[in-house]
Amino acid sequence: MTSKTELESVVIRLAGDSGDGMQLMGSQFVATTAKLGNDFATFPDYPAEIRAPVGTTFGVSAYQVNLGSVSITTAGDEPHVLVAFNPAALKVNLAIIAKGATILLNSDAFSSRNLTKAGYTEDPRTSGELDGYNVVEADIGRLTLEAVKELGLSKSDGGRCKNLWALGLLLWMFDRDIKMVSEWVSNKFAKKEVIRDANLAALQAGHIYGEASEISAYVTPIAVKAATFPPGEYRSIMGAEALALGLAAAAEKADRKMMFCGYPITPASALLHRLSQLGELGVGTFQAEDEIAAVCSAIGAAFGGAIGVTASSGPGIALKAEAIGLAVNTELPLIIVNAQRGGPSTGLPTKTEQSDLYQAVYGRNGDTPIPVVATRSPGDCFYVAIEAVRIALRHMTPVIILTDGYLQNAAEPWEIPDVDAIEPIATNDAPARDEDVERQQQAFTRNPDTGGRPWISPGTLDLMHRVGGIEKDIVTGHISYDGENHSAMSDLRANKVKSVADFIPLQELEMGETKGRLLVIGWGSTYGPIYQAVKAVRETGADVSYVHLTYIQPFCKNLGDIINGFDQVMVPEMNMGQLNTLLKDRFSIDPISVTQVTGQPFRISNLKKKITAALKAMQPGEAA
Amino acid sequence: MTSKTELESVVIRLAGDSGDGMQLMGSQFVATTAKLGNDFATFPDYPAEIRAPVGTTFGVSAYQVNLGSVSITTAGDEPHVLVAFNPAALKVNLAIIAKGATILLNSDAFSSRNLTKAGYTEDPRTSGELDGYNVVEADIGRLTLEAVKELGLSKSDGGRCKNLWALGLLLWMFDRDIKMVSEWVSNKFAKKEVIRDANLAALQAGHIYGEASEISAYVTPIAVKAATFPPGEYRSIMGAEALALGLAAAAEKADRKMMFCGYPITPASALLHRLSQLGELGVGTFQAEDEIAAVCSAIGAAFGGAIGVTASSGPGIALKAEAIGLAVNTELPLIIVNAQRGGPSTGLPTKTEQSDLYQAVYGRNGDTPIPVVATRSPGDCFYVAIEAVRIALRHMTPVIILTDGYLQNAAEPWEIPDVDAIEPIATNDAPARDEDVERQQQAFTRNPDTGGRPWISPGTLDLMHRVGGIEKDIVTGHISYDGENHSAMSDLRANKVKSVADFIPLQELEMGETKGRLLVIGWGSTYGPIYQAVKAVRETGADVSYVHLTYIQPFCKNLGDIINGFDQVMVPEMNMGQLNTLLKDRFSIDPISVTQVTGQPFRISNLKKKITAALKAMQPGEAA
Amino acid sequence: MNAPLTHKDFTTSQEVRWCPGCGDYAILRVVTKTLAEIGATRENTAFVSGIGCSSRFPYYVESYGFHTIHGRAPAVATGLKLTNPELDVWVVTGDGDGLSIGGNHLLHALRRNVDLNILLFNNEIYGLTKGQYSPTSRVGTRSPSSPGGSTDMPLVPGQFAIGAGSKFYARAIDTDKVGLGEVLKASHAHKGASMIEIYQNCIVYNDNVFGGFTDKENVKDSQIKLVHGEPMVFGAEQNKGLAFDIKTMAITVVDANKHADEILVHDETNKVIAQLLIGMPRPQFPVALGVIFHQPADPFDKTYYNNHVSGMKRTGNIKDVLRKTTTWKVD
Amino acid sequence: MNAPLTHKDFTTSQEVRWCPGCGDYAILRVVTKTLAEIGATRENTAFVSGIGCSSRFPYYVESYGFHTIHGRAPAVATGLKLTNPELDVWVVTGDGDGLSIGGNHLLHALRRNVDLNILLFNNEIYGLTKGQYSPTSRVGTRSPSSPGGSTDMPLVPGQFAIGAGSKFYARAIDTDKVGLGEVLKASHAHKGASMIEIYQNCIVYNDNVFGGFTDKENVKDSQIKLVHGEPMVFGAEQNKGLAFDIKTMAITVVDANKHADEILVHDETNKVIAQLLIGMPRPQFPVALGVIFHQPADPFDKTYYNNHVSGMKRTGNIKDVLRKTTTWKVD
Ligand SMILES: Cc1ncc(C[n+]2csc(CCOP(=O)(O)OP(=O)(O)O)c2C)c(N)n1
Ligand SMILES: Cc1ncc(C[n+]2csc(CCOP(=O)(O)OP(=O)(O)O)c2C)c(N)n1
Ligand code: SF4
Ligand code: SF4
Ligand SMILES: [Mg+2]
Ligand SMILES: [Mg+2]
Repeated sequence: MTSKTELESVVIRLAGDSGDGMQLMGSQFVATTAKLGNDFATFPDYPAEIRAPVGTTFGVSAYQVNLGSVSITTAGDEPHVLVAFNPAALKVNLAIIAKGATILLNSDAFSSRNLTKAGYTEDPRTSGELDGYNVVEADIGRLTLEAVKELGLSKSDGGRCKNLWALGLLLWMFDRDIKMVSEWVSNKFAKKEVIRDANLAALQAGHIYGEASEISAYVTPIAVKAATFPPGEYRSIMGAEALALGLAAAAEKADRKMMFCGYPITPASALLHRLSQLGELGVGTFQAEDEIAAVCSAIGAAFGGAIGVTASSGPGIALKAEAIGLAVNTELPLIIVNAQRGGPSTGLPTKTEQSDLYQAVYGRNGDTPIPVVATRSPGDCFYVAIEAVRIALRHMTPVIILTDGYLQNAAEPWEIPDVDAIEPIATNDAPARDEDVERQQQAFTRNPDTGGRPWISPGTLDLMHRVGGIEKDIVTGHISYDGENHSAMSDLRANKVKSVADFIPLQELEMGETKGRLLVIGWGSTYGPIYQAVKAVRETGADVSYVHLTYIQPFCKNLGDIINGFDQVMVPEMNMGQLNTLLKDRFSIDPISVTQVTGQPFRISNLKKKITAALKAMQPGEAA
Repeated sequence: MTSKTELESVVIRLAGDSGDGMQLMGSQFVATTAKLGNDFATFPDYPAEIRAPVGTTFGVSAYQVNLGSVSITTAGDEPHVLVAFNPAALKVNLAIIAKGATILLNSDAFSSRNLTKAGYTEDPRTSGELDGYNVVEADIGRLTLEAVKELGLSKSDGGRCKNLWALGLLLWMFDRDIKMVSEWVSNKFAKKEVIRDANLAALQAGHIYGEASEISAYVTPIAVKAATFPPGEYRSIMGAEALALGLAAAAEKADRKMMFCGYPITPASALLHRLSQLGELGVGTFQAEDEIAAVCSAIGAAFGGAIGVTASSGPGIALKAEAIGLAVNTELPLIIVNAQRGGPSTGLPTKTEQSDLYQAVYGRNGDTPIPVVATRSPGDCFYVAIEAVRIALRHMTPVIILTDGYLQNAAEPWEIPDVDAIEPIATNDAPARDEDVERQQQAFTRNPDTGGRPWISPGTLDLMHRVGGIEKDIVTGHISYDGENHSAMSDLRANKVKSVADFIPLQELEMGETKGRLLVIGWGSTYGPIYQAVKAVRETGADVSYVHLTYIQPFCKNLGDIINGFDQVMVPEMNMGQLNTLLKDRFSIDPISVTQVTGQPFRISNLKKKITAALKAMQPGEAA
Repeated sequence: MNAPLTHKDFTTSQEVRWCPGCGDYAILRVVTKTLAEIGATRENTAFVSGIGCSSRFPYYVESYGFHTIHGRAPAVATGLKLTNPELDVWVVTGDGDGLSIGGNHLLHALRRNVDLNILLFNNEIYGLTKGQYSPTSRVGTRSPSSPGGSTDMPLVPGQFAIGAGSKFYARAIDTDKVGLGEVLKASHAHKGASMIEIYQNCIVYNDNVFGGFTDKENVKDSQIKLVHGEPMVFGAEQNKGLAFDIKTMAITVVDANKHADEILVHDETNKVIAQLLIGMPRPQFPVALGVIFHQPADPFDKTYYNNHVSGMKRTGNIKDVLRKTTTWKVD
Repeated sequence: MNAPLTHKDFTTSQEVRWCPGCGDYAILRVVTKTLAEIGATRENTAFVSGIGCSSRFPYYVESYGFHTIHGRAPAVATGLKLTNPELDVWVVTGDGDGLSIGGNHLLHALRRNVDLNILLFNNEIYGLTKGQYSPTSRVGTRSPSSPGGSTDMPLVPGQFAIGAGSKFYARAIDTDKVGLGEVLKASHAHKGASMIEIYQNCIVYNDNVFGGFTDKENVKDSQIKLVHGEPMVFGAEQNKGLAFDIKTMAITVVDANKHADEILVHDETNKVIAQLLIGMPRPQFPVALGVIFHQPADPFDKTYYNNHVSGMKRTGNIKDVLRKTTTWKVD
């Protein structure tokens, strides 16, 4: 055994062509990591849309993982280890890795043709631009072919095992054995023996290479100890999967069928894919002809007594806006998931952003308020999904869940919840027929606390009624064009959404005191970097607290009180300042808006700077 | 000649079945009124959607006009004269007319069947509920048939002349002759002689009836003198027509074709109808298969070098949201007209509301800012249309025009503008080919002051390029997935909209001083009632000023300064407080939000109360 | 409540709000009557409509009803039917609602063969928005949006339906109680998407546009009522028949007495003839009424359930599913 | 610049971003070549597309181009063509883009007969979003959104087009340069909406789905290339032919030598046969390629201009129009 360096946390980035299998390599590395008890967070960074020609910079696919023996909440600012499968991968990633990082290069891909394709006029390995990095080269392609040559594969099939070879080496570098991955390979290719054996051979060869070759002269294996997790049963989870499972759990807790109606779009499709595997949980999925049909069929399903769910990203959500208004007017429960991506228009479909908050809160005709909740981490998606269904069923209203491209694909270790401990979801069941009241009116006799009306579905004996998008009489539920009634119904709709605040928990502080100088307010997937940044600044003794919002419309009842306890509020978000607008409106405050729209998560270091600067700029006399 | 009462202004309301021709009767009355030099404002109040069965309350159609020798800006709070063609019309309108008003009843419609249909259990003429009103009855139906009997019409054809008979009487009541209406009838039915003669006979009979019958014992003709208008050439104009003409004028001023692509929807359809009669002005109209196709074909037209225009109401605008984002990203000029109506969803399609402001400003995915302008009065629509086109062409951006159901149909006297005095609209014409720059880049080389790019259309030699909804490189105009570039482009889009403020006029005060206690800020069709209310309160010596916004995004540069000069701001609007949100966001203020969502315009008296109460509630010590 | 229901049981308390004389009234009467006749129950019947005069329909039928938004009824109905496959779901739509803004949803409901009974009220005009021309309006239609006459080629609903893959297409006239009742029953019996085009007179904005074959004096010579297995004869004296001319591959009108052997026998499963019947130009040919095309096939809701792992039942539980992956314990 | 343009002149500087081996490359090559051959100019040519792999197309053609949003290309193209009727407007769309989300716009562009050349890249899958099944995917297609196999009946693009009233429908295969080139030219020559369905292989998500008739060994027996006025024969030895069986009203395969007189001669104006050719089931029948249906008719853009009071020219002025009503003077 060679000597080891022990680190608290380390950020690794794998980069190569879309066809090089980076995502698979990354996720398998993480599976081992998880099992060993590290905390981690991942960030798959796909190329834009189409599989690009081999070797081009725009075709580079990357997978970043941050693993640690300490608590990890982001995929890390600056990778300490970069694996670059070709010159393009090096070119694209060099700017973002840490100075002094270890770079593992697949040297046989550094042909002059590939260098040109990547836009290099000189070979970076000799041009001096890698000075200061710990560069390690290996002929991964050739070595892989050698490892599998006895199995009689074609050159191209053999070449496809490159990522397993590299994974073997990576596992060695991090002082892990290849057992888990071997098992996975054996399972996955159980029916394709040659492929299985080739992958196993490559994996082993890569691992052995670390031990045997002179590489150990340059690289010392890095050990990252297990993190301390609270006791429990754990698994790794991605955001999209957690959302799917959370929705299915909610259906179980409400004892209703769930009907998911969607239309594929990046990065929301993952939800459709995952839910279409959950049939045994009474979940149906329907791929509609477009987003409008998707939301409308989900509304039809809700009318039919199932929890209707639809999902899309910004452009698709835009198409659903009219129908969402219909769900509001008909007072039907509907979950709308928005997996946000870079806008406007088609924008940056594979990049992450939080720029659909305005759309969620305000993006409809008329005064059409809807509860909006947001997810902060992969595992959190599970709980937010349940909460959204709970709200929808309690108040009989559509609910929007905001998540984003980053969360959809990111993974983290996650304690499997005790499902029995989750409170059942109450539904506004059909009442008994009351002969003194018109049937139509029975369907619109609302719970005064929640505004929720009974959920009466076709098939229910003797409670037939009609719903629609035209304004209804507040008492009878029949069409009404009366002005005062419309006014009363507008209030009812507003109050229904406001009443959500009576049922959700109070806003908690993530960190810090309830009064002080600076309060940072975040929402959504920026949780990880903001958490780390605030923590770091607090460790310098600074007076900064942190609140992260799950409930965006309505806000938790005490949010205003919390805000009032601080001299200044800072709102970091991956858009041009949308939550900021909301806070100004609701609380008449003037926060510092910190925005970033680069399609990438915040860097902890940048946020730290912003917070520190804000604290500095505040007049000392201004203390609370 | 009988004796006359002279009044400064009077509000008349005509009400009957949808089939009774109230709108025609009203508009012809107004035509005469206009010609005589009265100022006026009208408010057609259609029944909801479908022609309802005769005699029902929900089938009542009304037309209200306020005419005066003084300046008129609203259709009036409480009618002084009501013409009720049947019991339902009486029933629906009694609550809103002034105490002591004159009510002209078509008595032969007061059959017990019709009374029942209207929901009367007792005849209101005898039940006492009309006590205190000046009730005048006439057997309009029978008298009309008598007047036309020599012409040999069928009973039903003859009966259709009822409205002309009543119009004759009304003209007598207001001391007007029947000349103008006679001419109009003669023209309109030039080819249908019998119909023409019958209508003329009815008109005359009604007029003579006033003079001859004992009616003059109860009613004294009312004279309303001509108002003092600035010298000029005048016509009567409705909002929809003014908008259509303004758009056509803008096309002429820009020397471009205009292509209007729409899909029918109440109350936006009027624009499609009017524009489809303006072919001689180089205006094309295209009725698309839906709103999405409408906006997309307008975008296609804009790409083709015509001014692309589309229009709808809230639900249809919702459907256009995705494509509007495309117009933003491709930087094409596009005008989107929203004739707002009561929401949410199908809501109250024939009632007016201002509740699509959020949608206009925020209703898209991504950070997708767009200039938004609003119209305040029928005639103002003409100028706002020109201004919107000017902005769209200068900055190469879509522009949203907010108007509403009330304005679409309301009419007022209007000075015909001196078209020559309107500044030509500059376009960003195609540049000459520069061989040193890529063609694509030439198409995206923007004017640094306006952000506008050249408007190069297919057919232009040697400047071929590609546009699309994916993010573009800020310099070359080619697709770019680069994060920093996206950030720069996001700024560019935001700055483009901000830069509009550099070119529009400064915000003017409608009334009052630039500093003081209370500033009322209005927008859109509430201009009339707010104006009158502020005026009335000011006449009591109160310190209140008034600003009415045409430019909503961006606001005029000096609006913040104006606001800062006041202790308090009040924002009356026909929604749940949408402009209020915007003002809070942009100026960190906390205005008094005055909202009304009854589908009806504000009443001057209500606003007066609100303003007075606000002034009272303000601490005296708070003076500026 | 055990007495058989009558059409009155299917009538709501709501005042009907169509123009006096509108064809919609007649259709409403036949529909409620048919519901009673086929033994439908009110709780297991749902009417879903879009927006338009015709789409007001659900308010007047005492069953479950959903007046959705413009053009989207087939999508809402699909979601409802998938959730609740035992329901009888009727879709009511207009030529604007179903073929203009809603064309895509109608297309896909027909293609997928969702078991919906789709009633297309074709009045060749936008009634509710006051008379603009629609996708079925004939070339030259003058309307507020086409003051000089429309130039768009109209869509032929039957051709559209068959192009979409519909397995059932029938035609009827608003005021023809018997004919309409029959196709309603046939549509109800058909499992899968059935499309019924109803010629409906809009007395206000497009009065008498179907007069060529609905005016009393024309009826016999200008209508042909198709009955599966019966020869295609028509005319006041039943003296005309339809035949197929192989040379021109077209349908011709022949003398029913002289050429009785050439006369086509209606086979509702024959798509070729169905398409020709649909396309017959007027006034040279009579308008074909009744069930024009009908080919049984498994409906989508059935194949969907067959293919669903558990037939939409909850057979597993979330606890287990959460653990269907690598898990580890921390103590 | 007077030398005739070559396909290179129609090629942009942009790196082509499709998967290696994608059928889109072959189509791109034939299109740019055809543009040169038909003497198109770059400034008067516009490519309009939606979203999908195929919809990247405009970036690679040196002409005016518009990569719009998902499904909306026909609508954008209609606005462009109406504004600028002298342009050659090409629409590029996929089976998802054109037939799923964009079905309504395609329907109405075809119905109206707007003079657009519409290229439908049918790979029976959603390529760009990573392989979900599409409206043309066959029943049983396993995909990320249909792990148990899809159950939706597929749409037949040709049937859809003719149901929409299309006057031109042709078919080609991505890699068949000659066949594709010919239908592109015919489509360009046709004034009105022409729909070309191109079988395009998605090597990543639906590889070889058309192998039944594109694999070299199958070509002769599984494809029939239609030529107007020529008999419909095919097979390795040209020994098979298509005939029409009046009894079943269906197309049959006959021995071309024995039954030469029965063999159909392709008449592209015959809609009945066109529909039968489109619907021929595989593998019992060959796939029909070439111009299957073509009936000249006035395009929408033409009738629109003819019907426009001034042919979209400004002949009046706003000053006068403002006064076309009662006016009065105040002094
Ligand atoms: C999104 C949207 N667009 C437009 C409208 C306006 N609109 C309501 S009904 C209708 C067309 C009605 O025509 P049709 O479907 O033929 O029904 P009919 O009234 O003739 O029965 C239109 C355009 C609307 N309500 N919603
Ligand atoms: C409004 C909207 N919905 C969904 C998407 C996602 N999307 C992009 S392309 C596509 C389908 C592509 O399939 P197809 O048209 O067949 O093209 P291909 O990639 O197969 O060439 C989808 C669903 C989108 N971009 N916009
Ligand atoms: S407008 Fe036409 S379709 Fe609508 S209710 Fe009246 S008559 Fe019937
Ligand atoms: S995913 Fe398929 S269609 Fe798309 S570029 Fe790749 S091979 Fe072509
Ligand atoms: Mg209609
Ligand atoms: Mg495809």
